Amino acid sequence: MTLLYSVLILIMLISGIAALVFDKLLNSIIAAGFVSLMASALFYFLKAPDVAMTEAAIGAGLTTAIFVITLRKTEGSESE
Amino acid sequence: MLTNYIFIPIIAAFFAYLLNKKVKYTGGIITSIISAYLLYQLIGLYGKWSLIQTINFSLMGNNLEFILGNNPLSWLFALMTASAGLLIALFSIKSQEKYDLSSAFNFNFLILIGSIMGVVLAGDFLTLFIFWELMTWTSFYIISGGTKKMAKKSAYRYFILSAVGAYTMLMAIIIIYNQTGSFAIGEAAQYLINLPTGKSLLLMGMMSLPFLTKAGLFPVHIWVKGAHGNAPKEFSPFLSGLMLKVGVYGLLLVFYLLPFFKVMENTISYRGLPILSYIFALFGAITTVTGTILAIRQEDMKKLIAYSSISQMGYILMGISLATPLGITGGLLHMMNHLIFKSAIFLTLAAVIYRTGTTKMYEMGGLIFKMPVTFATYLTAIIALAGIPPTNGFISKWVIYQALIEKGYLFLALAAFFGSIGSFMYVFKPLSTVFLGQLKPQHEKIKEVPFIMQLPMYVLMGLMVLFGVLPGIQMNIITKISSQLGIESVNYSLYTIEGAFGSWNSMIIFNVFTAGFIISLIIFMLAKKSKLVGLLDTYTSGEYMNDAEAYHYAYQYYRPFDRLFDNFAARSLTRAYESLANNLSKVGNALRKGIITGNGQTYAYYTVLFFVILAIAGWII
Amino acid sequence: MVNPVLIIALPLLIAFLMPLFNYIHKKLPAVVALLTAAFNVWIITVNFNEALFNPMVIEIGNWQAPFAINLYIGPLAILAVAVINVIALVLAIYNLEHDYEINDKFYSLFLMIIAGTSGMVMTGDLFNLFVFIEISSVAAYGLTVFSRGDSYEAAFKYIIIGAIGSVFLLMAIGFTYASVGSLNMAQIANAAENLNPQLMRIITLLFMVGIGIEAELFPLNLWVPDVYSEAPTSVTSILSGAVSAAGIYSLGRIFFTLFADPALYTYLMVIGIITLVIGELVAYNQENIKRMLAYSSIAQMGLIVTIISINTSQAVSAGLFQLVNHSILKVLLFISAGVLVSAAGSKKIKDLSGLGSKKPIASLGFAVGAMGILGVPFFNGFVSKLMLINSSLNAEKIIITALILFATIVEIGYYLKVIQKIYFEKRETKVFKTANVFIPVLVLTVFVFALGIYPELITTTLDKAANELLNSTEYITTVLGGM
Amino acid sequence: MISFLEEWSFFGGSILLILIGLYGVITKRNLIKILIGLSLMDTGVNVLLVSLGYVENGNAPILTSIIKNNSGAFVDPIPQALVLTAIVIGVAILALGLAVTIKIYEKYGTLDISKIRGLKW
Amino acid sequence: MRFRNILALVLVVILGFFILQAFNISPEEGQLVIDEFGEAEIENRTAKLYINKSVNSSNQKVVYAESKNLESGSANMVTSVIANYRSLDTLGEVTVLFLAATGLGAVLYSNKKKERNFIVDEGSLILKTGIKILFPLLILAGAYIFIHGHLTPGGGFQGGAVIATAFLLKFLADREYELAEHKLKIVEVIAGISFVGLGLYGLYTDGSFLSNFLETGTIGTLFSAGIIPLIYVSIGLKVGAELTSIISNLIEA
Repeated sequence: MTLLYSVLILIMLISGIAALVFDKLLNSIIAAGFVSLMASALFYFLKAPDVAMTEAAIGAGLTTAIFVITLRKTEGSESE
Repeated sequence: MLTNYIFIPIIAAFFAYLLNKKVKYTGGIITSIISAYLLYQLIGLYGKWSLIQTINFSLMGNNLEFILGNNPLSWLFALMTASAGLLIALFSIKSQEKYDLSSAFNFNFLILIGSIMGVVLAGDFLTLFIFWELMTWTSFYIISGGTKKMAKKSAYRYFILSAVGAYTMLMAIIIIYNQTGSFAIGEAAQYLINLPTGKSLLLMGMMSLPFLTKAGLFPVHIWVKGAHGNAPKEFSPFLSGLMLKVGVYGLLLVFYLLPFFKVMENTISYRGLPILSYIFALFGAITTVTGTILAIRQEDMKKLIAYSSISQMGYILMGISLATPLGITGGLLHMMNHLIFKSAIFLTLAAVIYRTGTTKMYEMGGLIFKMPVTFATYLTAIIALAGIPPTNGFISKWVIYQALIEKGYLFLALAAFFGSIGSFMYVFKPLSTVFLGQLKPQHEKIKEVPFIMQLPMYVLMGLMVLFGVLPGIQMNIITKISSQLGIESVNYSLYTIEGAFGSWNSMIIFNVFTAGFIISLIIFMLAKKSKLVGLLDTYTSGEYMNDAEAYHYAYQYYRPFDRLFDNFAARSLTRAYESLANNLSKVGNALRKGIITGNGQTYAYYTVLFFVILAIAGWII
Repeated sequence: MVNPVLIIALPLLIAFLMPLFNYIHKKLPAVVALLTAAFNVWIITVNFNEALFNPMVIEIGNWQAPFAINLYIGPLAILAVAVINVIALVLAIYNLEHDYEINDKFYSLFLMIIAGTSGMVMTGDLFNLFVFIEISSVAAYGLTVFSRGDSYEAAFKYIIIGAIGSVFLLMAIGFTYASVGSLNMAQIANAAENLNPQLMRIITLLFMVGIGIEAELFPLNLWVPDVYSEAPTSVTSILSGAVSAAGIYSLGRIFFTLFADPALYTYLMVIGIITLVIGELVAYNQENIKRMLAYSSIAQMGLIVTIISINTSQAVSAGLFQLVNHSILKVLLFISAGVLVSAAGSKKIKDLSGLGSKKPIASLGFAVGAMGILGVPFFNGFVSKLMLINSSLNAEKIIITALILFATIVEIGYYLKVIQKIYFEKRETKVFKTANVFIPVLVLTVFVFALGIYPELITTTLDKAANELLNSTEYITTVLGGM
Repeated sequence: MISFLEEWSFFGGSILLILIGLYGVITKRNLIKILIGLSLMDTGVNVLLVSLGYVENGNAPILTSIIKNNSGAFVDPIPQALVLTAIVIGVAILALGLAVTIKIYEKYGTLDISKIRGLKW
Repeated sequence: MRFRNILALVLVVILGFFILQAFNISPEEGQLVIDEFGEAEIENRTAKLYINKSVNSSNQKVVYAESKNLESGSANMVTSVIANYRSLDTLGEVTVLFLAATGLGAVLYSNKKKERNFIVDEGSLILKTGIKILFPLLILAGAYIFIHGHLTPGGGFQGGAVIATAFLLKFLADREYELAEHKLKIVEVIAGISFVGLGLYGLYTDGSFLSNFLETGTIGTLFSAGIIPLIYVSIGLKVGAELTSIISNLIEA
C-alpha cells in the first residue's frame, strides 16, 4: 500500500517536472492535468472522496480545458 | 485676549481672499485695516507685562496647555510685525494691481502676520512650533508666487532648509517634553539648567538651528539671496526687514530665556566670554564679511540688498552673542533700525521695479528726476545703512563697536568695520547706477509712484531721522527687554547713550549736521554756475556720438575689487547643499532602476528571496 | 442593535443582484452601491459604542463561539471597518459621476472589495480571514483592468504575486491547524505559547509573506505602483485607503494577538524601515504622479509597520492614527490627482502645470492632502506625526525618530514640486473636461481638519484599539468565555 | 500516525510539488507556463493540507450504511473542507489569470514576460 | 539568465528546507510528526466536535438512519462542515468564483463585436450525436451529485463542475454554439440570492446569519439536514453557472 502511495507521488512529481520541462505548451498543460489526476487519486487514498471528486472534475477537467482554450487563443506565441 | 492677535488675521485672511477674487484692491485694504487694528491694540498692550492666557487641551494621553504671554521682548516683535505689515499692505494695495496672484498673496500674508504673532507671543514650545511651521508654509507660498523664473526654486530651497531646522527643533522639544511632561518654556529652562552641560548644550543647539536658518546666518544663509531676490517685490521688504528678525527673536529666546549662556559658562572661556558664544560672535563676523563681499559683486539690485541684509544680520548676531549690556543694546537697536532702513530700501526698489519692470541695475539710470521721493528715501536709507549720522544706523553700529572694543575683540571689530566700509561701496552702486547717470531712452516717460505707495516711504524716512536723533525712544523698551533677559541695561537719556568709552549725544551731532547742511545749501544756491548740458552735445573730435549709454558706467561697477575675491566667491556653500540633494536623487534612481525592473517575474522572485532571507536571519539569530 | 454581519452579507446580496439592477437602468447600480455603503456606515454608527466598550462576538450559523466561524468586533475592528466603509461611501459618491461601460460588473466587484476588507477586519477565524483576503484581492484583480491600456500587465503582476501569497497563506493555515487543532483565532492565541518556536517561526514567516502582500511590505509590494498608476481612480483609492489598511490590520491581528513573539518585532521593524526608506527615495524622482503617490503610500505603510512594531501602547495608537490619516489623505490625494491627470490628459507631473486656477477644487484637494501627509499644523497629519515622534522617542528609538523626520523632508521634497507645478506656473496647453468631485473632496477635507484641530474625536478609540492589540488575553477571554 | 515512508512521501512530496511549481513560476518566461506553475503549487498545497488531516486507518468522513455510527476513527473532515474551498479559489484565480493572458497577447503579441514591461520604475 | 535559474533553484531548495523545518523527526523510530501543543490528535481538534455533531448539543453517538434532530443532520461530514459549520467560508468561496467570472467578463469585454476565431474545428457527426445524448445525462448527473451532497461524496462544487463540463462538451461539439447570456445571468442571480437569502432568513429567525432554521430530520435520509440540501442546490447552480460563463467567455473571447 505504502509503495503504491509513493509510486503515485513519484509519478505526480515527475509529471510536474515534465509540465515545466516540455517545450510545447500543450504537452505541459496535459502533464499538469495529469498531476491533478494523480493528486485526486491520492486524495481518494487519503480517505477524502469529496476532494478527490472535486480535484478530478475541476482540477483535472476544467482547468485543463481553460488552459487549452487559452492556448488556442494565443496561438503562434510558440512560433516566435 | 492675546488670541485675537493671532486669530483675527487668520480668520480675516479667508475674507480677504474671497473678496479680492470679486473686487480689486479689497485684499490689500483689508490687510492694511487688520494690521492697523493690531498695531492699535498692541500700543494699548504696552506695560501689561504680566498678561498670560492659556488654553487647555489633551494630547498624547496627558493634558497640556497652549500658553500665550506678553512680555517686552514679545511686545517689541509683535509691534514690529504689525507696523511692517501695515506699511507693506499699504504699499501693496496699488502695486499689485497687475499681479494675478494678489488674492493668494493677501491670504497668505494675513496668515503669516497671525502666525508670526503666534510665534512671538508663544509661551510654550508647541505653540511656537505650530505657528513657526505655519509661518514657513505661508512665506513659502508667497515666495513661490514671485514673478521671476527662479522664484520657485529658491522658495523650495528656503522651505527645505527651514524644514530641516524646524524638525531638529521639534526633536529637541519632544525630548524635553518626554522628561518634563510639559512644553512650557519656563519648565524647559528649569530642566535644561540641571542637565549635564554637553547634553543641554546639544539640545539647545538643536533648538537654535531653525532660528539661525531663519535669521540667514553663516552656515545656513544660502537661501537668503534667492528668496529675497525672487520674492514678489512687495514681500522682499517684509522678508528681509522682519522675518530675519523672527530668527533673532528665537536666538534671544534660546540664548537668554533658555539658559544657553548660563550653561556655557561651565565651558572653557576666552577673554571672559565662553568660547561657544565667542564662536557665535565669530559666525556673526563671518556672516558680515561674506555678505558684504557677495553684495558688492551683485548686478541684481534686490539680490545685492539681500546680501546686505545677511551682513547686517551678522552685526546683530555679534551684538546679541556678546551677552554684555552694550552688546544686547546694540543688537536690539540695530535690529529695529535694520527693519526700518532695509524695508525702506526694498520699498524704493519695489517702486522702481513697479515703474521700470526690471531689477538689473545696468538697465536703468538717471531716475533721480523722474522719481524724486523714491530717490530721497533711498538716499536716507543708504545713509542709515552705511551708518552715517544723523541717521539711526549710525547709533546702533556705534554701540556695537563700543561693545566689541570694550571686550577687546579686535578681529571682530575689524570685521565690523570692513562691513560698514563695504556697505558704503555696495549701497552706492544702486544709487549711482539706478538714480544717477543717464536716463535710458525707454524710461523717458515714467512718473513717480502713486501717493499710496509713497506714504510708507515718507513714514520710514521720518522714522530714520527721528530715531537717529532721539534713540531714547527705542532705549525705553530695550532696557525693559534687557532686564527681562537678565542683563543690566546701559544708562541713557532721550538723546544720549553711555558707551564704554564716553557717551554719544545725538542732539549735538544733529545740530552740527543741520548747520553744515544749511551752510552748504546756501553756498550751493549762491554759487550755482553749472547748467544742464545734453550728454550727446559734446565735442568728440568729429565723431558723432549717439549712444548715451556709453557714458553711463553701470555694469561690473567694482570689477577690480571683485577680482580680489573671485575664487572666494567661487566655492560657495550652495553647491555643497545642491550636491547633497543630487546624490540623494541619484540613490533613488539607482534603487528604481536596480530593483524595480518592471518584470513581474522578478517581483515573484523577490517573494521567495524575502522568505529565504528572513528564514536564514531567524535561523542565525 | 443591528447585527454587524450585515456589513458583509448585504453587499454580497446586492452584488449578486447587480445584473438585475443594471438590466432595469444603466445608472441604477451606482445608486444602489451608494445606498449599500451608506447602510453599512449606518450599521457601524449604531454599533460603534457597543463594540468600543464591550466587544461583541457574532456567531455565524448559530454555532457556539470558539468552535465554528465567529466575528469579533472590538475597538480595533470597529475603527478599521469604520474607516473602510466611510471611504467606500465617499468613493461611491465619487463614482456617481462616472460611467464604467459595464456598470454591473464594476459595482459587484466594488461592493465585494468593501465586503472583503470588512470581513478581513471583523472575522475571528483564520481560514475565514484567508477567504476574505482572496475575495478582496480577486475583486481587486478584476477592478484593475477597468481602465484598459496597460492595466492588464499590472493586473497580471498583481495576480502572480497574489497567488503565490495565497499559497503561502494556505500553508501557514494548514500548519497552524495541524499543530493547534483549531482555526479559531482565540484558541490559537491561547495555544500559541506552547508551540515549539521553530514551527512558530516558519508559520509566522509564511504569514508574513501572505499578509505582507496586502500590507505592502517591501519586496512584496512592487505590484503596487503598477496597479495604482493603471487602475481607475476609485479603485486605486480604495486599494490604498481600505485594502492596505485591512492588510495592516490583519498583520497586527496575526503578529500581536495570535503569535506575539518579540523576535518578530525586530523583523517587522527592519522590514518597515527598509520599506519606508526605499519608498521615499524612489518616490522622490518619479515623473508619473500616480506612481509617485503609490510609492508615497508604500513609504507610509512602512512607517506604520515600523512604529507599530515598537510595541508600546503609545506607539501602536500613534501608528493606528497614522493609518487612519493615511487612508483619508491618500484617498483625497488620489481623487484629486485623478481629476488633474484627466484634465491634463497625461500622468506626467510636468504636464500638470498651472491647473490650480483651471481646476480649483481638485488642486485644493491635492494641496490639502499633501499638506496633511507632510504634517502641517491644523491638519490631521500633524497630530499623528507628533504622536509618532513622541512615542518613538519615548521608547528611546531615536533612530526611528530621525528616520521619520528624514522621510518627512524627502516627502516635502517631492510633494512641494507638484504643488508649485500646479499653482505657480502658467498653463499653455489645453485643459480637458473632467467630472465634478466637489462633494468627496469636501467630505474628506472636513475629516482632515476635524481630526487635525480636534483629535480627541478619535484618541480614546485609538487607545482602546492599541490596548486590544497589545494584550491578547482580553481577546481570548472574550471569545472563549469562561473556558 | 502513518509510517515513516508515507509521512515523507506525503508531506515531502506535496512540498516538493509546491517547490516545483514555485520554481516554474519564478523561472519560466512564458505566461502560460507561469500559470501552470501556479496550478501545480495549488495542487501541492491541497495535497499537503489533506495529508495533514489524515488519521491512520481512519474512515472517510461519511456515515453510510456500512459505517453506521461515528464511534470509529475518521479522518479529519475540516482540512478536506478547506481544500475544497482552496481548489475552487485556485481555479478562479487561474481563470482570471488566463483571461488577462489572452488580453496581454492581443496587446503585446508575445507571451514572454520579460518582454512585457510597459510599466517600469 | 542561467545564473538566475540556478540561483532560483538554490533559493527554492532552501525554501523547501525551511518549510520542512515545520516538521521534525520525533525520537521514536524516526517518525515525522507535526508537533502539537498538548495532543492535537484528532481527539482534541475541533473536528471531533463536528464528527460527533456536538458543538451546541452534547451527543456523542450518531447512528446512520436512526439518530434524529441532530444539530447538523448530514451523513457526509465534509458536507456538514462546508454547508453548515463553516458555511460562511463557502459563501465566500462562491463569491470568489462569482468575482472571478465577473472580473473575467470585465477583462475580456470589448464593446466592438469582433469575429470569433474558432478554437475547434467542426465536430464530426458521431461526436455531435454522442454529445446530444450525453448532455442531458451529464446535467442529470450533476443535479444528482449536488442534491445528494449531504449523503454521498460530492456536492455543490462537484455537481456544478459536471454541469459546466456538459456545456463545455456542447461547445466542443458545435463551434457555432452560443450560450443564452441572460438565461445564465438569471440562474446566477437566483442561485446567489437564494444562498444569501437563506442566510438572512436564518438571521431573521434565529438571530444568527446562516443558521440552520429547518428541522434536521433523520440522518441519512434524503429529506434531512435542514438547509444543507438547499444551500448545496444553490451552490451547485451558482458554481455551474459561473464555470459555464467562464468557459463561454473564454471561448467567445
